[in-house]
Amino acid sequence: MNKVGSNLLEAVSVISDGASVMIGGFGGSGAPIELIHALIDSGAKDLTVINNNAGNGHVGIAALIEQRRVARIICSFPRSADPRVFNELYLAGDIELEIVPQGTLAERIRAGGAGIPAFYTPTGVGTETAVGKEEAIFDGKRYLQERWLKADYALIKADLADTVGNLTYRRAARNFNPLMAMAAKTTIAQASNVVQAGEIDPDQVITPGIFVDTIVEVKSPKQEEVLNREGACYPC
Amino acid sequence: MNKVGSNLLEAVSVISDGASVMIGGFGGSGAPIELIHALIDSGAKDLTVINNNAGNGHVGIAALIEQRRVARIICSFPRSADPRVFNELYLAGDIELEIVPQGTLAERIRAGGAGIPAFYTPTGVGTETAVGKEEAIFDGKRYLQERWLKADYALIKADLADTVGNLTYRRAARNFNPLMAMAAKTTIAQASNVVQAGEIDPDQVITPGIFVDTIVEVKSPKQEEVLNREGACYPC
Amino acid sequence: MLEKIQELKLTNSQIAWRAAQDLFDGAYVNLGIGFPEMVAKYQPEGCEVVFHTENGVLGFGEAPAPGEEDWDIINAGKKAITLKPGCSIFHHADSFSMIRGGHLDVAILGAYEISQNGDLANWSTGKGGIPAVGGAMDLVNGVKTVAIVTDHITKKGGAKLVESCSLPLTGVGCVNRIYTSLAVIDIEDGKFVLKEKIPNISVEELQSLTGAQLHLGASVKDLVVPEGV
Amino acid sequence: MLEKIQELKLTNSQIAWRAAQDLFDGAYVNLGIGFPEMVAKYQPEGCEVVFHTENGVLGFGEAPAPGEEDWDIINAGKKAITLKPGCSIFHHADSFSMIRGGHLDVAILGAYEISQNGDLANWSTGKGGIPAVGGAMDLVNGVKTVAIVTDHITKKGGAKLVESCSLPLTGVGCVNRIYTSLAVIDIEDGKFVLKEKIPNISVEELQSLTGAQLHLGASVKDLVVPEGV
Repeated sequence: MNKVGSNLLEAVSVISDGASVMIGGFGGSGAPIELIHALIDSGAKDLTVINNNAGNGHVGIAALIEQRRVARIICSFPRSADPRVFNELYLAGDIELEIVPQGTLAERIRAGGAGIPAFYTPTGVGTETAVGKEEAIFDGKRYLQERWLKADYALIKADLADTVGNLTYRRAARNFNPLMAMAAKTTIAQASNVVQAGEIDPDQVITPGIFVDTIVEVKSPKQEEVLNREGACYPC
Repeated sequence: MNKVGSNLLEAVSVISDGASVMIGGFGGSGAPIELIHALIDSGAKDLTVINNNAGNGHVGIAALIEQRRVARIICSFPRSADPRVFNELYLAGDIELEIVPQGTLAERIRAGGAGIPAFYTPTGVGTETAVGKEEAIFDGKRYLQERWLKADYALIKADLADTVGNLTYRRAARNFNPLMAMAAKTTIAQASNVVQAGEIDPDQVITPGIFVDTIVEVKSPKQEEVLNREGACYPC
Repeated sequence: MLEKIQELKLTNSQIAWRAAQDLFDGAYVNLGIGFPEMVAKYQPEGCEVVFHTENGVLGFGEAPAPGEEDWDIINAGKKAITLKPGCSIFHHADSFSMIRGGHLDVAILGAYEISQNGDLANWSTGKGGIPAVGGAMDLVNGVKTVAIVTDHITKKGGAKLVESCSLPLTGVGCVNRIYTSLAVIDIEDGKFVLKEKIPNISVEELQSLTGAQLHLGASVKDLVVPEGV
Repeated sequence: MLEKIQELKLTNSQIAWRAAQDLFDGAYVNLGIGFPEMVAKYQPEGCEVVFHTENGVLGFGEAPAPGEEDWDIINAGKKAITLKPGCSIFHHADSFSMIRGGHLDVAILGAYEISQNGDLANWSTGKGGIPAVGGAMDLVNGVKTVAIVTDHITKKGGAKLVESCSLPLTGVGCVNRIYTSLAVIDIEDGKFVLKEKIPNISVEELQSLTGAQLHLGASVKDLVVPEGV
């Protein structure tokens, strides 16, 4: 078994129009910029994107939105330092937005990966986000029922990967990445270093290989924050 | 902040009669034998014990049961190589047993730690374990509603601990330990080595210190399997 | 006839061999405690299977040599195992997320009874005693393909493949395929469908040892195990 | 009167200082994006607080020097932070397990409006535009003590402490304590209870700037901030 793919474009070429795609990262930290840019190159459109945010500047998810590939976005916080790309399309009614509280978003994704079709959370009780959701009382306290969230694909950013798909993450770049790897039918990971099976201590694996389908090595991945400070855009 | 306690008996002396106690481990792997034996020494009784199993031989949980300290046990698999201690009390009606499917047990404990009062699982649908549980249908499939599981105390076994309570585990000794650390009001951990804060790489922490109240160093912890092969018992 | 069956029937090793032939390269597989563990010995040439154990290990290998055991590294049956390159360790909630979330390809389990609609009874003899379920109920409801390895009949000659189970269920409609000591039988649309049988037994004989109607697959192949297994 | 208030009221730094005085050694604390982050600067002597950020870091420290940023290490406001000894990293589901599971001691957040029964509105101005909730709804429903730092009144002089919120809610009955530019007010049994006020304002004046009845605590202390804050 060897899950290492030859290049980014080939890896994402399986993603067809209309697919749902979870994209790891919290802001720029842990965002798989190179995979997102390959997805732009692939031409896939009418995508549903699941991410904590809605992009920043003109690279990564913002670029994907700017290229009009995203029909719908599920996120907790579409505000950013430079959210113009999203805002314009949203206010023009050209992109659909589902706002999910951040912890509920994380837990719904985990539930999708863990085979839990629904769970109860106190988050959102009595707020606009409760509309249409079943409420239940446990031990005298109010809770909302939330459903799992799954996707056709996950694009994630890892630090180390081994050939059988085990992954580690660098610092807070971990965030949504391990959860999304579990919740997608097909998970495509970029990793800064690909090593042989056995080179990652089994105790230190964060995402076991069973959750990963394809790995592409991207030696020195770009950081969204740095690109935006440089005024970068994609494609340019 | 320094969470390092001076000795085992003092650490467990907070556990009062009638308390619920989650005990980490799967069989002997990851079982905090020294903490369990200290709990025997402490004299606490009428305990509810939550563990995957119901003890083996005459040490650890089996010894706690043999000393008649356990009124009730919640577990998935009370069978073992030498389950005589549990079996005799159970068949005599002197210990109460709640059988929970193993994955449901793990998920209920996680839910307890994660503030999820209830969730749905396909596990157990149409079986004896479904009796008294709400059934719901999602996307055409049947699921059972399961409730969170919390406890007053957790006794867990770690490999490394730092002074602020961050923990790592050795190999498959991890099992239920990180989950129980989250789900108890007070978590007491024994660790083979206690190091200074900063000596565990933040990426490699498995249980963040927020889930741990007291740490006791136990340099060369005993393995239940080895003790049982030696015919050990406690107290002897 | 029971005497003939005793002579003809496959041994547990042979049943395990047959079950192993359907594994595929890269499959993530969980083997039940006991008899199903034998399947690991018979992986087909060139087929590298990744074994999962409920207590939190993916990618483990054979048992260590006696005296070499590390009792922190065990399987669901509490037997010592070894870690192979590419192995990973995780906690119980993550382990059962793999199971319940549908990430494992195959679970191979034992059985007391299997009904024609795929109900499985394998955790309780229903006779009192000490109940113990472990991870069985999670496995049968989560893993993509649930296969059973079992003798075709009980020691007393009674049917294990039945119209409906009499023992407490492990799961409802969960079994996909049964490897018995006499046959390979799939469960399709609530029916037992015979796919393979050992050569020296007739369909009629097999039917007489089966507690529910056996339907014939498009072709019923001979179930032949190589010499030496 | 509004002019008098403009002169007397505490600055954001001073409000943050006051909020920080109630932190205790070893407390696990989450600070909201923006103004609440200032609380970190004013931890009392000998009080070591452990800061949590939703994106998966516990035990972080100050911002790095400009040019020293590591953009994999940021807080919920996407600002670069540093890791302190004893820090830990975890994924989002674990991070919100800490929040939702009641493991954090204190959350200090901003507010548009707070009602006397502790309802909080701090995520949406309700005016259209782009809604963005982030982790606020999880924090207010999970953390043991939810405290608010805020100006006592809006820029236009309107009340922020009200009988019932007019803006979309973040949470119901979730606020425990409010540190304003004029006072410290607890929410007890559905009432605003005045605990402290700045010296040069009368209870009557404070009441006139508050949109719901102010009840007096057993003693109303003077809220005095040290020079230089």
